[in-house]
This record gives sequence, C-alpha cells and structure tokens, in this order.
Amino acid sequence: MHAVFRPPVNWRHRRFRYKLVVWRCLNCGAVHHYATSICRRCRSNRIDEDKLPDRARLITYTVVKNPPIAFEKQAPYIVGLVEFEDGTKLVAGITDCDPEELKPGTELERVVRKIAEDGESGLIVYGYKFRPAITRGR
Amino acid sequence: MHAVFRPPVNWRHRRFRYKLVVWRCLNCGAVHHYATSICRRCRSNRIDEDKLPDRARLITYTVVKNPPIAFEKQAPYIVGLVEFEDGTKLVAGITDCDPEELKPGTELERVVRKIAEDGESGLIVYGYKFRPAITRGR
Amino acid sequence: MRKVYIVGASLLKVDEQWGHSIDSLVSQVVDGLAEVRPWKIDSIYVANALGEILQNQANLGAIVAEDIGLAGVPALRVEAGGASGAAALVSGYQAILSGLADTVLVIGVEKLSDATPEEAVFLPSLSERYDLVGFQGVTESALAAMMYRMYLERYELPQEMVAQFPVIMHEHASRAPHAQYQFKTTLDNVLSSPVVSPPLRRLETTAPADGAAALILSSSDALPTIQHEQVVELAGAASSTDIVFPFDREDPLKLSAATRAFFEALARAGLSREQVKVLEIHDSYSILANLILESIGYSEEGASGVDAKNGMFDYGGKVVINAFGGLKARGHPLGATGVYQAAEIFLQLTGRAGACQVDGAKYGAMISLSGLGSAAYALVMKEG
Amino acid sequence: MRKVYIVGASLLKVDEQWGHSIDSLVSQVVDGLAEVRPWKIDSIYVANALGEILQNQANLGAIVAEDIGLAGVPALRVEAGGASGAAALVSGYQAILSGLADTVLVIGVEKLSDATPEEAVFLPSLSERYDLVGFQGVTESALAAMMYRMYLERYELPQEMVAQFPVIMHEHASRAPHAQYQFKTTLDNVLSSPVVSPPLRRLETTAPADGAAALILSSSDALPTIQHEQVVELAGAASSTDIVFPFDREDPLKLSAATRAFFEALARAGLSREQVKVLEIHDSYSILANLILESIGYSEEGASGVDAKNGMFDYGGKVVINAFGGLKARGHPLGATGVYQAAEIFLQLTGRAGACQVDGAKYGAMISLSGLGSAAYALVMKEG
Ligand SMILES: [Zn+2]
Ligand SMILES: [Zn+2]
Repeated sequence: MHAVFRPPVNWRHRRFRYKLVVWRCLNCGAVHHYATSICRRCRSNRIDEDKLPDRARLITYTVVKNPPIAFEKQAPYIVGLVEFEDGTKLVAGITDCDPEELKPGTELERVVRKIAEDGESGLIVYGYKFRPAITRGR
Repeated sequence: MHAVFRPPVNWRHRRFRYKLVVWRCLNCGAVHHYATSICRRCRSNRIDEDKLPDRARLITYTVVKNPPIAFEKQAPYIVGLVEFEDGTKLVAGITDCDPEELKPGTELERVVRKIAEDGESGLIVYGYKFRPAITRGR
Repeated sequence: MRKVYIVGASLLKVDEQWGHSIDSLVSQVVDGLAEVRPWKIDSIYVANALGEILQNQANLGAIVAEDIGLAGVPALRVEAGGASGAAALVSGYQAILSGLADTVLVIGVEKLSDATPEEAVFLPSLSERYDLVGFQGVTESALAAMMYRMYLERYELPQEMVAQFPVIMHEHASRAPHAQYQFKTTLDNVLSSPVVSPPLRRLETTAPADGAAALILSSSDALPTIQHEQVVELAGAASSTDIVFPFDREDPLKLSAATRAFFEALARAGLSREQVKVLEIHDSYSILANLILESIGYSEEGASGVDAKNGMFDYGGKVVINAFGGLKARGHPLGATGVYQAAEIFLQLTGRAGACQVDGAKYGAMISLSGLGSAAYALVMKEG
Repeated sequence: MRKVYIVGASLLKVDEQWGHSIDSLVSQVVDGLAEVRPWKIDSIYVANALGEILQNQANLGAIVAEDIGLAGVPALRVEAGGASGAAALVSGYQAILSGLADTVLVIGVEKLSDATPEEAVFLPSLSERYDLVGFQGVTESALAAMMYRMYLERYELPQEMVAQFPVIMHEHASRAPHAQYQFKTTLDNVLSSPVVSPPLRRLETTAPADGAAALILSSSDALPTIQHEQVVELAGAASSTDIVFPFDREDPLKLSAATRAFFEALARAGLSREQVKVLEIHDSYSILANLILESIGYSEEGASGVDAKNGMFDYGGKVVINAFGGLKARGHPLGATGVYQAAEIFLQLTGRAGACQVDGAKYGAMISLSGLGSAAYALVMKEG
C-alpha cells in the first residue's frame, strides 16, 4: 500500500497542524497553509506569519464511512467545513460528539488529537481537529 | 514507504516470473513479457505464446550494494544481463555463486527463488533467477 | 489556421482487467485503430494518472511508444487528475496547430484495479490539496458530499433532484457494450444503496476501473494522405483552472473553470450551446452533473434536477448527456476517461454509436474535470 | 512561423529543503521572475516526476497555478521521468507556435528529500520497465553500471576515461551559487568513493535533491508588450524516444533518441553543432556524459574521455559542458532538471552567468534524458 505519512512532511507542517500557524497576505488577507513568498490570491509579496483563532463555526459536515489508508481504525468519523472569524475556511475532523449534535453555526474549538495511524509503519500523526465548544468566550 | 509489490500484479505476471512464458512475434521474433496484440518491433498482429529456454549465457553483471525497497535483506546481490539462444536479453538476479566465478559467456540456468520481501506487509515474491549451470546439456 | 480532425477512435470495455498490464491494454486499444492507414504518427500523448503509484511505472511516453511499435516517435505523458485524457487531447490539438506535427496519437490508459480498497478511497485525494484536505482524512467523496448537502439546502431540493442522474446514466449504459455497468437501476435503488458520506450514496459514485482509449488526430494538410473511414473535426478546445479547495471559491456551487473552458471552446468552434446535441459531462459524483449543467448554462441555478426530470437531457430532449453512461456507468478509468469521452462523441458524429446513437447529431462537446473542478477541459467537435 | 523567446528565468539553489513544500518552492521560484512585467500568462506547464508518490500530490497544474496567484489560467503537468522539465519546455514552445498562447510559464519542481534511502534507490526504476527490470531488484544504477562496464571493455579504456567527468562537474559547480555540491573533487576521490554497483562509484551518481526553476516564454508577437531585461531565442526544440530497456537496443552504447532529438533541434534552429559553445548534458551517471557526447557527434565512439582529458569540453575548449556543474554537481531534482538546464543557458546567453560565464557564447543547447535514454529532448537557443 501507498505511504501516506512521512516524517519529514509531518515535521514541515508541524506548526500548522498543531497550532494553525499560517501565512497571511497583508494586502488581501488570504491565508496560506505553507510558507510562501507570493500571495495565491493577489500576488502580493507582503506575507507574514499569523495564527488562526482557536474557535470557528461549523458550516456543514459529513461522515466518512469508507476510510482511506491510515484511517481504518477511525472510521466512521465526522469531518466538517469550518469557518473562522476572518472568513478563512478549513476542513477538519470533528471530534467528541455525535453527528446529531451538529448543525450549521455550531460553535467549535480547536483541539490537538491523533489524526491517523499508518498501520504498517506504526507512525501516528497528530494535528488539529475541532469539537463543540465547551470552554467559554470566542 | 512506497508499495512495490501488489498481489494482483504478482498474479498477472506469474507465468512469466516462474516459467519465463513470453509472447513472441511470429513475424520478427521479438519477445514481450506481457500479453500483447501488437508487436513492439514490427507492429505485426501475429503473436503467440512461447517459453524462453531454461539456459542462457551471461553477457555482463554487477552487484547491487545499496538496496531498493523490499531488497534490504538481500543486499549485496549480483544482477546480470543474460542472453538466450534466440538473442533475447533479460536482466535477473544471479544466485548460488560469488561474483568472482562469473565472466562473460558463463553458462547459466534458470531457477525459481525468492526475489524480494516487502518488509511492512510481509509479502514475499518469487520468480526467476539464474545460477551457473550445474545440470548438463543446453 | 489549419484544422484538426479525428480520423480514428478505439476503446476497450471498461472493466477490472486483472489479467492485463498497462502494456497489454495499450496494445489492445491501438490494435483497434487498424482501419487508419498508413501508420505514420508524428507525436504521441499518453494520459495516465496513477501508474507511478499502482504499477510502479513512470515515463509512460517512452513505454507506450515502444509497446505499440513506435519507439523513436516523440511521446509524452500528461497528467491532470481525472482530466488527464482531455488534457492529452488538448496537447495533441496544440501540437497539430503548431505545425510541428501532422498526425498525433492520443492514448488514455489507467489500471485502478491494482489498488487495495483503502487506496481506492485514498487516491482521489491526490487531486485535492493533500496538505490541507487529504491529511485530515477528508476524502474527495466527503468534499463532494458537503457540496451536495450545501446544494440541497441552498435550493431547498429533495435528494431525488441529484440522485436521479445515476438512474439516467445506467439506462444509457445498458445499451453500451463498452460500459462497465450495463445494469439498469431505479431511484429507489440509488437512495437505498450504502451511504458513502451522507448524503452521497454508493450508486452516486464511481468504482475502480481499468480501461484504455485512443484517438488519431490529423491536420487538414495531412488528411488527404490518410486512409480512413469517416472523420470528425476537433473544432475547439480550451481549458481553465480554479481555486483547488472548493470551499475557498467565491461560490463552491459554481464550477467557473468549466464555464470558462466550455464557452471558450464553443467560441473557437464558432458554435452556440444550442447546436450541441451530444454532451459528455464529468459525473464522477452525481452532484457534479447538476453543477456542470448549471455552470455551462444548460439549466438555471438549482434547476438541473427539474430539467432532467422533464427529459431535457435525454433522448428527445435538448441535448443528450452521457449517451454511453458517463463516468457513473460507462466507468471512470481516471486518466483515460477524457479519451473515452472524445471517442464516444466521435462514434456519435460518425453514426457508429449503435443502440446509443443520438439521431441527427452534427455537433458534440465534452467537459472533463480534475478534482472537483480545479481544472476543466472542454472540447467541441463537428461532423466531418 | 513566429518565433519563441525566453524573457525571464529563475532558479533556486538545489538543496535538501526540509522546511519547504512543493507549494513553497514554487512560490519562491516564481517570485524570482519579478523583473518580467506585466504578469500576463496564457498557459502554465508544470514539470514534476514524483510528487504523487512523495508528496501525495497529483493535479499539479491547478495546484501550482493557484500557488502563484494564477488560478484560472490553463495549467498542466507533464512527466517524462528525468526529462520532465525539458518536456514541459517543448510543450510550452508548441503552445506558442500553435498560436493559442502568447506567453507561457514553465515551472519545474521536485522534492526528493521526502524519500527514505531505500526509496531513493528504488524510485529511478520507475522510468525503466518495472515489470522487466525493477521487480528483479535491478536498479537503474545497476543498469548504468553494466553499460559502463560494457563501454570500458569494448573500447579497452581505463575507468578514468569515464570517472573524470564528475571531477570537471564539481570544478564548475564550485563557482555556481545555486549548485547543490560546490566542493571540488579529484579523480582519486571519485575512484575511492563507495562502490554503488561496480564499476560505478558514489561520486559518479547524483543524490536526492529538491529544487525549482522557472522560465517565461513569449511569442515574437507579444514581445514588444512585455517589459523585460534581455531575451534569448528558443530557436529549436525536438524530442525522440527509444527502446526502453537499454540492452534491447541495437547498440546499448548509442543513445539514438539523443542523436535524433539533437540534430532535429539544431536543424530547426538553422545552426551547426560547431556554433554551439555552451552545452548542458544529462549526466545523471558519469557514463551518460560519454555516451551523450559520442551520440551527438562531439567525439568519436570511445573517444569522449580522451577529448575531455584534452580540455575539449571545458573553458577554452570547443564547447563548455555543464558550466554550472550539471546533474552531478549542480544537482538533479528530477522533474525540475530540464528547466534548470534551460535557465542556465539563458544566464549564459544573457551574460549573467557570473563566475561560470562562457565568454562569447552566442548559441547554447541542452540534452535531457528520461531513464537511460528512452526519451531525449533537445533545445537550442540563440542570443536574443
Ligand atoms: Zn493577497
Ligand atoms: Zn514483430
């Protein structure tokens, strides 16, 4: 089977995956999940590091019933489209709840969880997921 | 790591890998290691199954010191370029000998051996190799 | 500007071809082009998406050239995910227009049956942004499911308005000998098939498929020297890209790359949408049928379901979509799919579509997508 | 026929770029094209060989277009193993000659450092026939080693006649800021470096490398509208294929695809070989330097080693090969390599090659191979 997780890749993206550190265009506000010299929206070079907020709203969601490689043990699992205050959207695993508890607009907060486990190599990958907000404030 | 061996592929090529069954062009003699409708040399459609002889001559060889995936346990190993009576050439593992015993022209015979072992899945692949001829005749 | 013609087409039944390698499939499909003579090819374009992963085989330009007895001829692999086949066709069209080639062979080939079930779920993610989407376990079908849900909610539609498309596709494929799934189905069957990701059901998606299709293109200059049956003019071709993550687009329910590519290709061909009577669309997920038909103006937003229900996209309607069953039922051998679409239009416009024939079709078009619309290719063809 | 110009070039230092993804590398290299204005691109060609395997990323046409702020522009990935970069350039050249595009961006990008050591040994086999060669554990370097041994035996040469080429390459790279390996070496060092597959030594091969390079091509028609510094004419481009398994060729020591591509490209440019003063060759293994130089007629068969020893291919000689160190020492980021070669010739012909400058060079050429010569691409450039 194909290798989906590689240590150098996990290392490269660690700050994004653990803390949602991003690169934001100072000209148009567009967010990049990778270090960049050029904005993917407006081609500006004025890019700076930023961090997405710890809270977001759910826009919509679904459930993955047939898992891809390295997600066999997790299935079925909820994945959702979330939106931050600045309008940035991400997809992510939604955890600590049942699908019935979710609806558009549900307040979510970021947690760090096990994302997947490469069965053959035993490599475990951690990163951001979201759960219904239980702490206060936004 | 990348998956180099897959059961359906091994099954598909089993007759070639175990017995050197090939598809020969009846027009120009070219040999194909896969079932074909068209000759890769002369575009003739007159193709029939054939089997390469059990004996071949060594043209040249080398040793693989840095193994690729699934060959870690075998390294270092000898690989050679062999030529059959009809002029068909193949590369293959050369087994049951030391490099010093080999020279251009060495008579070889086909054996079936373990070719590789996919460390993570444990899948073992068998197929043709060649060794210096110890049985008589050609 | 010189013209480009399709002078021959060949396709294999889409199937799980356990006994055949890529080399085998290529040799078989090219054997089907025997009616075109002489065999003088200036350039070869090979479309394939996943051979590097599934068959450990890159460099398919050179590999395929030799497989078909044309070692020496320039040959190249192009990849644009599920639109690889269409991308290879556009490349071949350009090669002829450049004057550097007079005859071009375009081959699409893909063998997905070598994948494990988990890989088959995983591999479509490669066309999305892996570091943003795939690594989170968000499969391409999960993205499609969220677009689907958003569509039903925005236009307040019952699921039937999307889920009926697979029923039409299977009906068409039941008459197509080269289709992967020749059984008919019903809306009830579709809606009671296993859930992949709600609301998306199994019968609204595709399954692993192997296939190969091939076309020979010729310049108008070279056409008199080639012995062939009928020809079709490749009158326009265009492509465009879009923001890759669908929910980053201004409107996730508008496939703007498809819009741009389709109207540019039509304009190059000097045709209006109304003249097109056979249309191949990229329905890798049922919802994409709706979104494509609305993005290229055949239906108002949210209205493609009603239009389909009224027969607008079927025999006797304004345009027949996916007359051989489309990706859903003819099958979706990823990198080969675009070449299948073009070969099917060729069959239609030369009157060789058999039980799938759309009568009186003089013009045909196709839309092919990579991912969920991150790239779109459109080709427009005219009766020769 | 209209002409094609290179109006800008950019390249990153070849290195192991652990902290950067493909997206990052692409954005950096395109940032280096800022001197070209306005930024109006009709079509993008992305060269990449192994992103599907190493970064789980296909569909790089659309991905890269968005990364550089050009979502919407037609974009496509091409793959021809180690010649992918050159193949993308030839595709871009054709797109302009076709009249469908006036400005084309060609980007080569590859990240090999994500591979494990065993994968790094394995992955080059993907450009050979895997079901015939790779599955037996016969690596591409083992094939190259057997060609090497055959060469030394046929012409009765000492290994020095091959192994000196890496010494020349490292000498050149010592003056090239973008080279991966800027240290000098000696013949003794090369011949005492670890054996990979006898007679091939470690210092006669390449190592995993990350890199990105980019070029902007313009038609002669659009040139007056583009603000730029100097330009170079892309005067000729051609490619050819060969039987893939080297020992199945009539002569395994003749790279006939390179011969055909090189002379066809020269003829299109209206130049003779003698006019070419800077030449980039594909020395992924030392022996390929000998075989290429002999296949394109710079040396008699078996004589390239003596010619090199006599300085024929160095500064002051008939032609300078790999002035920045070539694949050996500048580095070989597989799919990007051909774009590096072209960017380096651009630097030479515009007098911007710094300490690597070849004085008085008006014409340059490059040869790029996939595998061990199963495909060859040649490009010929003229001072603008
Ligand atoms: Zn911006
Ligand atoms: Zn033959």
